[in-house]
Formats: sequence, C-alpha cells, structure tokens
Amino acid sequence: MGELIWIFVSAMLVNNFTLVLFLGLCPFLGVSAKVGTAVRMGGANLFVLVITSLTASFLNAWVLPHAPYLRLISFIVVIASLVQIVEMAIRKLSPTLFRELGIFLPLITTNCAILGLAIFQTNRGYGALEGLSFALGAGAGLTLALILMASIRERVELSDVPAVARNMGLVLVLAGTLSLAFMGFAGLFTT
Amino acid sequence: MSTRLPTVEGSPEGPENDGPSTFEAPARTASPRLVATLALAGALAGLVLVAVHQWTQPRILEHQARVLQEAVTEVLGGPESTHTYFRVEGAWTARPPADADTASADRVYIGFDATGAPIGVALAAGEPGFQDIIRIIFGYDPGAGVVLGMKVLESRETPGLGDKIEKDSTFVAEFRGVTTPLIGVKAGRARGDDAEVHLITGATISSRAIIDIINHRLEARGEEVRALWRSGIAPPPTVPADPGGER
Amino acid sequence: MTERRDGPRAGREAAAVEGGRLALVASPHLKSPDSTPRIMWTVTITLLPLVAMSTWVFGVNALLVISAAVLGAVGAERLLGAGGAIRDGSAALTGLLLGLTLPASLPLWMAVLGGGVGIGFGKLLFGGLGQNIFNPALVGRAFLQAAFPTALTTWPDPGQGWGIWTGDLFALPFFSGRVDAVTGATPLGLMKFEEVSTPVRDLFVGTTAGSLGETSALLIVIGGIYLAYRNYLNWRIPVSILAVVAGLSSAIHAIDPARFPGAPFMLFSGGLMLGAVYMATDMVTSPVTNSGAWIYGAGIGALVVLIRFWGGLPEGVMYAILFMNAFVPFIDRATQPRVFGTRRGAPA
Amino acid sequence: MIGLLEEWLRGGFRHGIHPPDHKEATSAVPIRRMPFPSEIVLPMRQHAGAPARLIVQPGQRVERGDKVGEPQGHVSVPIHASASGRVAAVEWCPHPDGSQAEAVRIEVDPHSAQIPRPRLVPRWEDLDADQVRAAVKEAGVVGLGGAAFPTHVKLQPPEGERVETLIVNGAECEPWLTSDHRVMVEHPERVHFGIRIMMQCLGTSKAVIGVERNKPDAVARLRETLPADLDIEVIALRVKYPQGAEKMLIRAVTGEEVPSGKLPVHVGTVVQNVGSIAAIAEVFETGYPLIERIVTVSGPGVVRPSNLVVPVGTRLRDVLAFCGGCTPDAREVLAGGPMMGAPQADLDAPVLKGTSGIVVLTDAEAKPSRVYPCIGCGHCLDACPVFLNPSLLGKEAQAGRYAEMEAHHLMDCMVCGSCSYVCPSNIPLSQIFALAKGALRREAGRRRAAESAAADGGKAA
Amino acid sequence: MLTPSTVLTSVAILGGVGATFGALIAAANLRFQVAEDPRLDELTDLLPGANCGACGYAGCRAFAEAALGGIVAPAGCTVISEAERDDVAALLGVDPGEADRRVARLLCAGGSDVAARKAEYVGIESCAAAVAVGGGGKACAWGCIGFADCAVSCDFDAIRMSENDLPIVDPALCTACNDCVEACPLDLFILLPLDAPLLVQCRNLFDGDAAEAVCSVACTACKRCVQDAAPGVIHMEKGLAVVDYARIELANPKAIERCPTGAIVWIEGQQFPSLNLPAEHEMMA
Amino acid sequence: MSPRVTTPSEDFLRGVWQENPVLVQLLGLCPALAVTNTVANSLAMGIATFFVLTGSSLLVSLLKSWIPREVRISAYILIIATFVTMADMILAAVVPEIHKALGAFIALIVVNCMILGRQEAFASKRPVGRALLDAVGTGAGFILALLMIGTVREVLGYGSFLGVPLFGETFEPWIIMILPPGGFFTLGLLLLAFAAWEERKVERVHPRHWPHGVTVTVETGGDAHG
Ligand SMILES: Cc1cc2nc3c(=O)[nH]c(=O)nc-3n(C[C@H](O)[C@H](O)[C@H](O)COP(=O)(O)O)c2cc1C
Ligand SMILES: Cc1cc2nc3c(=O)[nH]c(=O)nc-3n(C[C@H](O)[C@H](O)[C@H](O)COP(=O)(O)O)c2cc1C
Ligand SMILES: Cc1cc2nc3c(=O)[nH]c(=O)nc-3n(C[C@H](O)[C@H](O)[C@H](O)COP(=O)(O)O)c2cc1C
Ligand SMILES: Cc1cc2nc3c(=O)[nH]c(=O)nc-3n(C[C@H](O)[C@H](O)[C@H](O)CO)c2cc1C
Ligand code: SF4
Ligand code: SF4
Ligand code: SF4
Ligand code: SF4
Ligand code: FES
Repeated sequence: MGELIWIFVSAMLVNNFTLVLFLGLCPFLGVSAKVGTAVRMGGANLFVLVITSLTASFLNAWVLPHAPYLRLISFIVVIASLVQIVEMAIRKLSPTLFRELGIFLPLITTNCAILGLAIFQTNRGYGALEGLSFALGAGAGLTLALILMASIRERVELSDVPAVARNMGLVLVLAGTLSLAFMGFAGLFTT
Repeated sequence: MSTRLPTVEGSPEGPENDGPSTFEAPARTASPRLVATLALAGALAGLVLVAVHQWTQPRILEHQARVLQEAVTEVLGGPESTHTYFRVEGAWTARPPADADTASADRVYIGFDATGAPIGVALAAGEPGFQDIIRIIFGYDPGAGVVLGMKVLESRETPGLGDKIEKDSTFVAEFRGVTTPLIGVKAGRARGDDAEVHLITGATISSRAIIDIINHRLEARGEEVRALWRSGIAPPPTVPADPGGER
Repeated sequence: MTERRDGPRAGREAAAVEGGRLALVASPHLKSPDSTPRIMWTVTITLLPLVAMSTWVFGVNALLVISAAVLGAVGAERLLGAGGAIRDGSAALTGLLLGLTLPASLPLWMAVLGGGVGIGFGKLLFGGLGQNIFNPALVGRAFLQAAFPTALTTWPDPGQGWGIWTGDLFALPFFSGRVDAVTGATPLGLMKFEEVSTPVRDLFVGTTAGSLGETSALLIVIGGIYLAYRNYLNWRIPVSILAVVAGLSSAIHAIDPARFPGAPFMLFSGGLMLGAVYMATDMVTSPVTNSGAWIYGAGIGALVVLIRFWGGLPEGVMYAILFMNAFVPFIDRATQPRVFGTRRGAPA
Repeated sequence: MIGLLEEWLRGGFRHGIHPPDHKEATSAVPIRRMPFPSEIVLPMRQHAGAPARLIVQPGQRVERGDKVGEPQGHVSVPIHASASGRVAAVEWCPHPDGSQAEAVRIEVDPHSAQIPRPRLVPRWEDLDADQVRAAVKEAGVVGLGGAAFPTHVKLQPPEGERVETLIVNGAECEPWLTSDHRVMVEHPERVHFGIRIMMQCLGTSKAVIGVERNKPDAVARLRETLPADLDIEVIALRVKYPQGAEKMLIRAVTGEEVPSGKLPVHVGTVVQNVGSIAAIAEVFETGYPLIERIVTVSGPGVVRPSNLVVPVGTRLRDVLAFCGGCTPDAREVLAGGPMMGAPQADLDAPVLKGTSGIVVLTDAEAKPSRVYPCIGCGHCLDACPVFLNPSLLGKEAQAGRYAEMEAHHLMDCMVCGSCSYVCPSNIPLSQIFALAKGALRREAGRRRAAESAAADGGKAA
Repeated sequence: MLTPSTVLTSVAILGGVGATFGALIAAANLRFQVAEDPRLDELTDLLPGANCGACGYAGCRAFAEAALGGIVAPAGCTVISEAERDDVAALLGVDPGEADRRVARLLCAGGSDVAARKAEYVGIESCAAAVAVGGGGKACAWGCIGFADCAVSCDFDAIRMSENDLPIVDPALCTACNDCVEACPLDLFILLPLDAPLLVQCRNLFDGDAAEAVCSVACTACKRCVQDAAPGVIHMEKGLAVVDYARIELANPKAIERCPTGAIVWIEGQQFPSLNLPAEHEMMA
Repeated sequence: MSPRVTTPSEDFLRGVWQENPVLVQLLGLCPALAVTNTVANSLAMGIATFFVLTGSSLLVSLLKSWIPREVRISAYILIIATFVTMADMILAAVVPEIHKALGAFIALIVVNCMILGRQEAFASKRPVGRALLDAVGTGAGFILALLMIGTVREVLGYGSFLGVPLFGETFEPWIIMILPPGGFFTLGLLLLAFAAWEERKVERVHPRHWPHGVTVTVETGGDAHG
C-alpha cells in the first residue's frame, strides 16, 4: 500500500509528468487556455492513461515475452487504435460527451505522456496494480498542471502583457516557474 | 471547377464537384480492406523489425554485458572471473533448471580470484533518492561483513549536487572496506567508527539514500548470501554474467 | 471661425468658473487617501528595522547582499519596465524582500541576478505591477536556489561580530570564489538531518544561522500588526498560515516527538514568519477575496508542514508560497463573492 | 460561514465606505427661499420614463403652476411652469446630463405676485387609491432622491405584490448635501402627513423612516412629532455610504436583500425619499404641483453655502450667483453630490426636479489622480455594497469582455462609486462600469431590434 | 540469424495486432459512423475568420453553413477579398455573386479646428466615456468627440484620426461591417453606397447663428440646398438638411454650391480629402 | 488543404524557419526540452527524429493511395513506430552511451506530434518529392531548434560546449539550466527573443482601448503622491 501511495504521489507531484518529466507538453501548451477545456482535457487524459496502463500490463504479461523488441510498436498501435475506437463510439453514442471530451482524444493519442507511461511502467517493472496507481498519479498530475496553467492563463489574458510576450514565450516562462514551484516536492516521502 | 482549387494528385476520391447543397458522406471503405491493410502493414513491420533486431541484438547484449561486467569488476576490486547466481525457489544456484524463470529471479554476481577462491559478492539494488529511484551495484564480502565498493548504475539526481554520489571520487572511495551495516555521518561529526560513511554536504539525502539501499539490500539477502558463502563456492565452468533483468 | 481650437485632450486654462472652462471629471469626486505608492513605501519602511537587525547579526555583508538584490530589482525595472515605474516603490520592495531571504555570504553578483530575474521574469513579462502571478522576490530566490544550490545553502554562523566579511561575497560574475566562511547549520537543517532541536528563545531573538530576514520574529510580527491595522495586508493570510502550521505540527509532534518538532519551533524557525507576514500577503499574488485568503493561507501552511516534515528539503516556505501563488487565479475564480440579492451557488 | 460571522458582528448592510461627510457647512443653515430669476427654462425631459409633450406656444402667457407639458404615457408626468411670465421660446437648452434638451424658456414677469391660480385642494380622506395616484401624477411628482422616477408608478404595486412596509429614505448619505436633513428638521409634520397619504394609498400599516446617526436633530424632531395613530418608526442608521441606496436601506431596515434584478416590492417594501414625501404632502396641503424643490448649494468652491427653495428651471448660474458666486479656484460644478453627481459643462443648465444639490469643487478636488494598475488589494471588494468584484470587472472591461462582465453581475452595479473611492490605484472603476452598462444596454437594444426585424421579415416571407 | 521461428512470431504478433484492430476499427466504422460535410471546415478556413457578423450570420462558421446550404452567395461576406471570394465560390461550385459597395460616412465635420469647446473633460479617453460625463465638453452636443472609439472598433484599420481629431474612413479598406456605426455613442456614422456623393456632414439641430456659434461648419438650416437640389432629394427635418438616398441618382453637385458653412458636400472616394493624418499614421500608409 | 500553391523551395524552407516545428508551431516539445541539456544529446535526438520523419514521410507519401481513410492514423503510426524502433535498436547498438542519455525519449519519437502532424498535413496529400522536401525541411528545422536550446543549456549549465569546458575551473554552473525549469525558461527566452526581433518590424497600430477595452492612461512614472 505504501508503495502504491509513493508511486501515486511521485507521479503526481515529485515527478510530475508535464512539469518535471516533460511528457505531453504539446497538448499541455495547446489546450491550457481555458479552465473548462483544461478540466475536460485532464479528464480525457486520465481516461486514456488508465486504458494505456491496462493495455501495457496486458501486453507485457501475454504478448511481449515472445518478442520484447516489438514492445514499442505494439503499445502504440494498440493504444492508438483503441482510442480511435473509443472516440468513434463516444461520437456516436453521446454527442455531448464527445463535444466535452471526445475532441481531445486524438490529441491525446499522439501524446508523449501516454506512451511514456507505458514505457516507464514497463521499465520499472510495475505490475497491473502499481501500473494503475502510476496512471492515476500521472493523470492527476497532468490535470493539476493543466488546471493551474489554464487558470493562470485566463488571468494573464486580462492583463496588459507586453507585445513580445504575447506569443507562447510567456506561457513557457510560466511553465518554468510552475516547474520551479514543483521542485519543492523533490524528495517527498523518501526520507 | 476553378483552377484555383487545390489539385490534389492521386487523391483517391478526387474532389469531383457536387454543387452547393448536395452532400454525400465520403464513401466507406469495405471492412475486409481495412483489416487487410492493417494486418499487412503489421506483418511487414514485423518483418522489418525482426531483421533489424537480429542484427542489433548481439551488439546490444554485448554492450550491456560489458557494462555490467565492468561494474562488477569495479565494485569487487578486480576479480579474475565472475559468475551469476540465481535465487530459484529460495535457493541460490549458478545453474538454474531450464524451466526456471531466471528473467525475474533475484541474482548476485560472485567474483573469484585467479586461484578460484571467491573474493566477494556483487549485489544490485535501487530505492528512491532525492529526485527519483537511484540504482546501484555494490560489492560485499560476506566473510568479513564489509562493503568492497559501490557504483551508481542509474540516477536522476540533481547535477552538481546529488550527482556527487557518482562523480565525487572521495565519496565513492568511502565505500571500500566499510563495515556493515553502514552509518552515515555529517561532516565533522565522525567518531572513527569502521562503519561510518561521510555524507555529502548539500546532498545529504542522496548520499543517505545510497547507504540505505545497501543496508536494506543486505537486511533482505545478507543472511542467505553469507550462508551461501559459508557453504563454500567455487567457480562453475564459464558462465558469463547475465545482464538480463537485473533488479 | 477658422482659428484652431483645442482638441479633446485640451490642456487646462485659467481657472474660474465664470469665463474660464469648467472641468468635467467623472464621479466620485472624493478619494480615500491610500495610494499604491504609499502602500509600497510603507511596507518598505516597516522592513527597515529588520535590515538593521540582520546587519547587527551578520555584519556588513547583510547590508551588501540586500543592497545588491535591491540594485538588481530596481535596475531591471528601470531597464525593462515602463519609464519611471520605479517610484511606485514596488521594485525596491521586491529587491528588499529578496535580499532578506538570502544567506549573508552569497556572492553579490548572484543577489543582483536574483533581483533581475525576479523583476524581469517574475513581473515585467506579465505586464508589470499588478499583473504578475508569482511573487517576484520568491521567483528570484527560487531561480537562485535552483541555479546555485550550494551557494544558497551555505549559511554563515551568526554573531561573528559587526563588520565581518565572510564568504566569496566579491566573486566575479559567473564565477565562484573561495569559500572561507565559518558555516553553520540552520535550525531546520539540524532538525531534519540530525534531529537536533534549537531552543525557541534563540529562534525568537534571532541569533541562529539562516537567511538575513529570519533573524527576528518579533520585529516581523510588529511590522505585520501595524500593516494589518493600516489595512495594507490581509490579516487573514498570516493568521491562517500560522494557525494551520501550528495546528498540524502540534498534532504530528504528538505522534513522534523525536522526529517532528512542535509548534513553537515550527513557527519561529526558518522563513515562516517573514514569508507569512510579508511574502504570502503580497496583494498582487494573493487572492482578492477574503474567503480565498483563508484557503490560500491554509494551503501554504499545510504545504510548509508537508515539505518540512516529509520533503527532501529542510525548508519549504518559499515553495509553498510559489505553489499557492499558482493556485490564486483558480481560488479567485472559485470564491467569487455572493452578489447581493442572489443565493450562493448561483452563477457568479 | 465566515461572511455570516462578520455580518453578525457588524449588523446593518455590509461593506460600504466612510468618506468625510462635510455636512457641517450647511446642516445648521435654515432653508431660505430664493428670489425668482429673470428667466427659467423647463426641459421636457426631467424624469425617468417618457418625456413630457410641449403644450404651449412662444409668446403665450403662463401663470405659476400652469401645465406646460403633458405626460406621454403611464411612466411620465406633466411639467408645470414654476413662475408666471411669458413663453419666450421653445428651444434647445443644455441638460444637466450634458446633452441638449427640448425646453420651454419663460421670461419671468418681474411684476407678478407669483401666486399660482387658485385651485382645489384635494381632500385626501375622500379619495381612493386610484384618485390619489391620479392627483400625484397630475401634480408632476417624481422621486426627489435621485432617479426622478414618477411617484404615482411606485404607488401602484404590480399585480400580486403587496407592500408591507413603506420605507422613508432620510439617510442622505452623500457628503455635503443637507436638503433632506433640513426638511426633516424644519417640516417633520409635513413628512408625517406625506407618509399618512402614502400609507393610505398603498394600504400599508407600517412605515419606517431611516435616518443616518449623523443627523440626531432630525431623528429627535421626527420622533417628537410622530402622529399617535400611525405605526411609524424612526430608525437611526449607521453612518456609511451608500446607506441611502434603496437596496442597502431595505437591507438595513428589514434585513432582507432585494433579489438581483428585482424591485423593492418583491420584499414588500416601497422606498421613498423624504423630499418626495414632503412634496406629496404639499400637493394635498396646498394643491400646488411640484414646481420648486429644496437644493443644497455647498462645497469648497461656493462663497455662501446654503439650503434653498429653488423654482424648478432656474439656471445653475443664477442659483450660484444668489449664493455669492464661486471662489476664484472653483473648477467643477456638480448637479448632485460628490459621489454620484453629474459634472456640468454649462452653467446655463437648469435645476431639475431631481436636482438635490449643487456642489462646487475647487482645483484641489477636481484634480484627476494618477492611475496605477490594479494591485489586487481587494479593498474594492470590501467596499462594494452589492458584493461585486470590481477588481475583476475592471480587468474584464480593459480587455473588452462585456459578456463576461454581464455574467459577473455587472448589471447589479449601481455605480455608487464606493470602489473608485477606496481604490489605491485610483482606477476609475465606477466610471468604467457605467460605460460598460451603457454599452451592454445598447447591445441588448440592438439585439432586440434585430430580432423584431427578423420576426417581421419572417412574417413577410 | 533470421530463424524462421523468430520471424514468424514477430510477423504473427504484429500482423495479428494489425488484423485485430483493423477488424475492430472496421466494426466501429460500421456502427458508429457520423456524417458531416467535410467541406464545412475547409470553407470556414477560407473565410476571413473575422467573425464580424456583417454578413448577418453568427460568425464565419454559420455563414459557411449557410453558403454550403446554398442559402447565401459567397459575396454575402462583405469582408472577404475578391480572390478569396472566388476561392469560396470555386469550392462550392457556385457563382460568387455581387455585393454593392458601401462605406461608412461621418456625419460631422466639426474637427477641433472649427468646433468650439465649453468645458474640459479629463478621464478615460473614450468617446462613450466623455459623452457620459457632462457631454464631453464640446459646445455642439451632437458633434464628434474625437476620442476614436470608432477607429478602435474597426477591425480593418479603415479609420484613422486626422490632425483635427476627426475620424477619416479609407473607402478602400472599409468593408461596411457596421462596427463603427455601433461604436459611436453619438451615432455619427452611416453606411452609404460608395457612389452616393451627396452628404450633409452635420447633425447639429441648432438653427442659424446658434449653430454657427458652436461650429463654423455646422448646418444652419438655411434651406438653400433644398432649393438648389433636384426636388425631393433634400428636405429639412428639425433644423437639419436631410438627403433622401432613395432618390440619390437625381442629385447633382449644384446642391452644395450656396451652402454658407460648407456643411453639405459632394464626395467622390474619401471624405475630407484635404485633411492630413498626423505624422505617426502617415508612416503606416 | 490550403488552396495556395507552393514552390519546392518554399516547402523546404518553410519547415526550417517560418514554420519551424519547435520554435513556431510548438510541436515536438517534449524531446526539445527533455533531452537538450547538452549539445551532443540534442544532436543525437535531432538526427534520430530527422531519420524517422523523412523515412515515414517517404513511405506514407508512397503508400497514401492504398491506405483507407478510416485506418490511416493506425497505419501511419505503424509506419512511424517501425522507424522509431529501428532507430532505437540501432542507436543502442552503435552509440550506447548516447542511447542511455536519451533514455525513453527515443521511443517517444513515435508520439512526437510533429511527425504525425506532417503525415496528416502534408505527406498524405502530396507527391513523393514534395513530401520528402517538406520532411527534410521540417527535420532540419527540428535539429536547428534543438541545437539552439542545447547550446544555451550546456553553455550555462555546464560551462562547456560539446563537452569542452569554456570558462575554466571556477565557473559557477547554472544548475537550473540542466533542470526542468531551465528547459522551459530557455525555450521561453528564445521565443521572447524572436518576438522582440519581429516586434522591431511591426509598427504600433491604434492602442486598443474602449470600447474594446478601457484605456485609462496608466502612469507608473512621475511623482508618487499620497
Ligand atoms: C535545486 C536543488 C536540487 C537539489 N538536489 C539535491 C540532490 O540531488 N540530492 C540531495 O541529496 N539533495 C538535493 N538538494 C537538497 C538540498 O541541497 C538539501 O538542503 C541538502 O540535501 C541538505 O544537505 P546539507 O544539510 O548537507 O546541506 C537539492 C536542493 C535544491 C534546491
Ligand atoms: C424601469 C423601472 C421600473 C420601475 N418600476 C417600478 C414599479 O413598478 N414599482 C415601484 O414601486 N418602483 C418601480 N421602479 C422604481 C425603482 O424601484 C426605484 O425606486 C427608482 O428607480 C429610483 O431608485 P433610485 O433613486 O435608487 O435609483 C422602477 C424603476 C425603473 C427604473
Ligand atoms: C448609491 C446611491 C445612494 C443613494 N443615496 C440616497 C440618499 O442618500 N437619499 C435618498 O433619498 N436617496 C438616495 N438614493 C436613491 C434611493 O436609492 C432611492 O431611489 C430613493 O430613495 C427612492 O425615493 P424617491 O423615488 O422618492 O427618490 C441613492 C441611490 C443610490 C444608487
Ligand atoms: C520568506 C522566506 C521564504 C523562504 N523559503 C525558503 C524555501 O522555500 N526553501 C529554502 O530552502 N529556504 C527558504 N528560505 C530561506 C530559509 O530561511 C532557509 O532555507 C532556512 O533557514 C533553512 O533552515 C526562505 C526564507 C524566507 C525569509
Ligand atoms: S460602483 Fe458598482 S461595483 Fe463599485 S462599489 Fe458601487 S455597486 Fe459596487
Ligand atoms: S481597490 Fe483598486 S487596486 Fe484594489 S483590487 Fe480593487 S481595483 Fe484593484
Ligand atoms: S468599422 Fe466602419 S469604417 Fe471600419 S470597416 Fe466597419 S464600417 Fe468600415
Ligand atoms: S465619430 Fe463618434 S466614435 Fe468616432 S471619434 Fe467621433 S464621437 Fe468618437
Ligand atoms: S512531443 Fe508533443 S506531446 Fe510530447
């Protein structure tokens, strides 16, 4: 149990996927302009991360022992296809949910955080349960980073930012400062 | 059709014009074709990859073995030969039965001198440090109960601070010949105990993590390794160190 | 009638209602006497006793390090900011607060750099005064701590006499000098790594190793009470921070007294007092609503305890404040006041 | 939770500000009647609702109290000549709001005794509610507390609503102004009489007079003269701005909040200014329509601060001249108080029915303050009596986010100016909000127009 | 090295994965397909993206939908350039259609050189703000305040403020989007066909000397233009000459000749051709 | 589908500069920040990505007419992943040290948004030659951006360039540059610098104020009164 908690906290705060490990930056910068979208993006991410973790555990246990060098390719193909199917299904079955979450799904498929989770989980030899805790921590961390960034950006929108900083320069400096703030969590629960 | 329209070479459907108000969903592709495409693509990819794999695998394995061998050699102080012992069903053996799952089995590397006498056991282990998990390998003399040497295999500790655990040669040198269990002391507080290791100022956490890793590893397996040692071991006929899945 | 008349931005002419022109200024025509520069300079003045105290404890270095930080901050505002923005006093205040969180032996160029980064990246990039998200002084300090962790965790022993020079204060920019300071461990460091506690009386009076502004909790509290009385800081923030720190640490201390220090030690050690009274209360980077202020303060308090007790670092005030700064826009969003004549929960 | 605690500790309405009240200049100065000026101008647009329609011709002779404008519609009142004389012209006159308004200019007959034509004084005891309302409307009575809203409309609660309490607004929280104060001190019986008529008309059994505690003499006089047969309570209110604002007063008196976007009747109240009450009393005492009002002329730029009875339509220039003129450093003339009053571009503008005071400010007060960016101090949130977030609204305005401002209840802002008063960065918040409200109203008007046009188009097609 | 078994495993695994998911996607495709005209996105991309609403639809995407449905011709977007319009028409395979060119015209000529002021407004530099504070201080209560709300509202940079604080519309840039008409608190802009040359540049309702006293180019309601123009083209309304644009073809330049103040003008192209733009703006031209 | 017809040299240069994947489109940021703490790592990552991008663009463009729309994403990913796995194995076999330094980020090239983006936006619609040019341009732009970031970070963070010390023993390294915040700050600074460069060319149009936003002449200068 303690191990599971450490995995969760570490993935969420200490080694936050976005701000410390640099995973999934493109959607992080792209979809963090509004809090509403950020929350939904976070939710969609969490969902895909969980699917990914389960898929990776399954493949690691059943398929890949036969051909470990196919790990990467089978992870990504399976994840991408699964997400595409889920997207199609949501689109048909619940247009509202699709509008809320579905439009982010393709963005997430081709996102380093997803594959990174699968690879790290495998590298660290996590089992299914540990993998799940890892995925939940990573998803919570991503969502936290997204929401913080989005609420900050909404406020920055209202201020008088100098012309040079109106492109993404300011957003990156913001991400850097957030990342600095997350450094305070370094070493949490290790001593 | 105006010439301004993008001319898309080879586009399957071709943007034939169909007036402003008529609209047909793009034709669906027949299902068998979808299956066939992906299956074929997958099969081809598999073919290519297996070829590349066959070419690179020996090199990768060789490199990994070399790295591990170097590490073991370093922490055991230059043994003549080393052999991997696996823990299969609670017992240590250099020759596990063929059906045993050696990939995930715990293992140690035992070094022998030129005379074939064992000089020490190398154990790998990892625990969280300041940033993330630190993985090390260390040599251990079960007879004397001393650590023979330590090498960091993998760490993401802060460059300039935490990475002194591998880059600071005085710190690394401290692990040659310390009595277990190790005791970490801050600078200026040493009392001259044989088990003392000086922590690095500014990286107390990382350096203490190393000490903890060694102590914990020995708490878990020290007794068994000492028993193995006492049982008297000799080098088995050449089996190279197995790098696969060491934990 | 073709002579040029005044445009809409006409200047003033002779005053007098008859004959001259009336002024048209929007209501209200009465104005409270508070102004932004007045707030900034008042806070600065209340910090001067602390500067004097730190000079007394750490020698002239203290004054030099603080001046260097102020120089960096004001210089950056001057170079990059709107013309003349220095006079509103906020840049000087940022520099001063940054200086007070640094060790006395820091190379001066680093202090200047910290001030510059704090103002440049922490404030001007966001549009200057009032628009920044993170406390600029702490951005400067966090930058320095991440860039030069060793220099930022080298604490000279206090009380070596007035007028002493320690450390590589005058190292050339970009280079380190020789370290010859008599360094000591801070009370928090001692607690964390050696489980040695420091008497609270020493902490309160301020004769312990640590950053310049940690020297006297007493002066900080006096300054804070005055500012709260003038309504220049929101008293809810320091009160909630200190209450949460005291409450949590007492509870945890009761479980394992050897490992976890109790409330008095927690309150008076490290940068907590300075942080709670002067840095968390920065109006720009703290919530604008009062209910938000409670949440924000409680969050800082909880994070300080979390980092100090279980984190890798001995002190977490800076990171706690920066982290909660990031939450402020969200807190503000979530704690919009209930509008008169509406029920809470109605769309605000 | 914490908000409730604070409320319990304080009582009354929450938030608000404490500007210096400057009332000492005129609070003890008795009301004097100002002599008739040589001409008066009567704009047809003096009240909320539809302007009156002109019914006189140039050259025509009018007596004091004669109608010169007829109401157009229900929310509208007639305009009466405030002096006898000759209609010199029907022309444009500067309106105190800065625009030009259609007006009647009357050359006052210097030899006239200025006695209105004799008229029947309505016997209020015999009138039913409808007749009282008709009489009030016919007399041109509007609210004298600010908005000049036709009083007869307020006397008629909408279907299904009942008025439990009549609240009389004697707060007079604007600095410098003392006209209501003097009415309460000098004519408390008239106030009580007006209340009696209103109560009868509204069918209410209870009335409350709210007076700020800085007018102890008014409270005392009102209490001394309370009629024994009526349930009238005089409450001394906390001195704070804007205690006189309708919703704040209701909150202070009844403890209830008027729901956002709703009228006071929703919580069973009607609020009427003491001056308006006195004007109603006058209608039923003398039969005179609303042709004159009490105006406080004060401020540092006035030589002789006074409380005057001024004929409606007197030009500001004449009023100021009667008070000894302005000091040499006078810079700005306000119709109304310093917090919400309207600055005047032209002293030829007349005193209207709704002009409660004329405040003259000097260079010292009219100096615009240097504006700094919002520093998020939160003082404005603590000041806003309707609990808005002026800091956020200000930033949204700067970014042109009107829709978001509306979602953040901009329309509940009553432009009281409390936020501007406290803002250390001197941001003209209330001015910004007035503008944004105007823009949103225009926008809504356009949308409505477009929709009705579309609907028409649809029908045509 | 390539043993048949490794090759087979690998081909089987990836081929199998491919086939499985190919099948799954195919199944999903059959079950869940949603129809949407793919040209909608393309078309929206082709439109200017100003979302100005001048076309009468709620933004560019709504216009695109209407255009796809054949309800509106591409020229219905007043903002679009000709080349872009042809692109749109080509994509849809329809005729681009024609739009009559209209421009915004200012109903005031009272720049700061000719119009009097009576008080000084100090505060937010915006016409709407100034008007709300005692009328802004201009002697003419109908005239242009000169704080450029209109120029700011124009998304096409068609309005520049001249030296005498009057907004000047560049007919080449104006798209008749109506923004300035809505922005001006004094309703001083109207949209007129580019080829309607007769314009009364005044909204002052004073007559005669009273009008001239506040502004030397005000309409004094002298009625001379009414007499000189073709019958019915100009009439008087409340102290102001008003052009009936329904009969504008009848107009001729004689109408303006006897105007004592020059309030009525005959314009071809830009209004106020003689006014200079301040130096900073010239750089941009 | 842009109606504008482009020339071959535009196709190439666009990717290198005007539409630089990292500096302008902000794609492929994870590797651009995660592995750029030294120039050598940047270069290796850049080259590996270049290889994958050109290879898969070529293949996608060749095969585009055979790939049904419905499964195109899966098919593209299959192609890309094949190249990445090849790159991964080859790097591990040939330059194991660098492979270790790049860690999982070699594998993550698969999901580098830039690569899939190019397939979707370009390779799947254009003839082979054009697609290749575009890929080469984009790949070169990626290498360029990584080198810029890597140079700043290595010079400040280690005081060296390609491992060669520049400033001698007593240089005080800026450790933050090697840490995650340093990555963000470096890219942020580069973007700010480019924006400042662009800014010189653009002249100020009208200040945006009421009714789009209120300008109250905010003066922070002058005498502070009060
Ligand atoms: C940016 C930064 C990075 C750090 N990295 C490490 C690290 O890698 N390992 C470590 O043990 N401590 C690290 N620390 C922790 C501090 O240096 C901590 O104060 C130190 O471990 C305490 O040791 P001391 O008491 O000997 O100074 C880091 C601190 C900062 C600010
Ligand atoms: C559009 C409008 C309609 C109103 N309708 C009524 C009404 O039906 N009954 C009523 O008692 N008051 C009505 N009022 C009056 C208001 O409640 C209020 O007394 C008046 O606006 C003056 O308030 P003020 O001086 O605080 O602005 C109305 C006001 C407005 C603006
Ligand atoms: C901010 C504010 C302050 C006000 N202050 C007063 C006041 O002091 N006295 C007053 O009679 N009316 C004041 N009013 C007007 C009242 O809200 C209300 O309209 C008036 O009392 C209704 O009475 P009336 O219709 O007789 O004018 C104020 C309004 C506002 C918005
Ligand atoms: C307001 C304030 C905040 C501080 N925050 C931190 C911090 O977050 N981390 C830190 O290591 N030091 C911080 N310091 C310096 C801190 O006092 C020093 O690390 C302690 O003395 C260690 O015990 C801070 C100092 C002040 C005055
Ligand atoms: S002006 Fe509006 S926002 Fe400001 S305090 Fe008054 S009601 Fe609140
Ligand atoms: S009072 Fe002024 S500075 Fe303070 S929060 Fe409100 S708007 Fe901002
Ligand atoms: S805002 Fe006015 S001038 Fe500008 S394009 Fe629209 S109609 Fe023309
Ligand atoms: S035309 Fe209207 S909006 Fe434009 S400057 Fe004149 S008054 Fe302002
Ligand atoms: S490279 Fe785009 S999400 Fe990582």
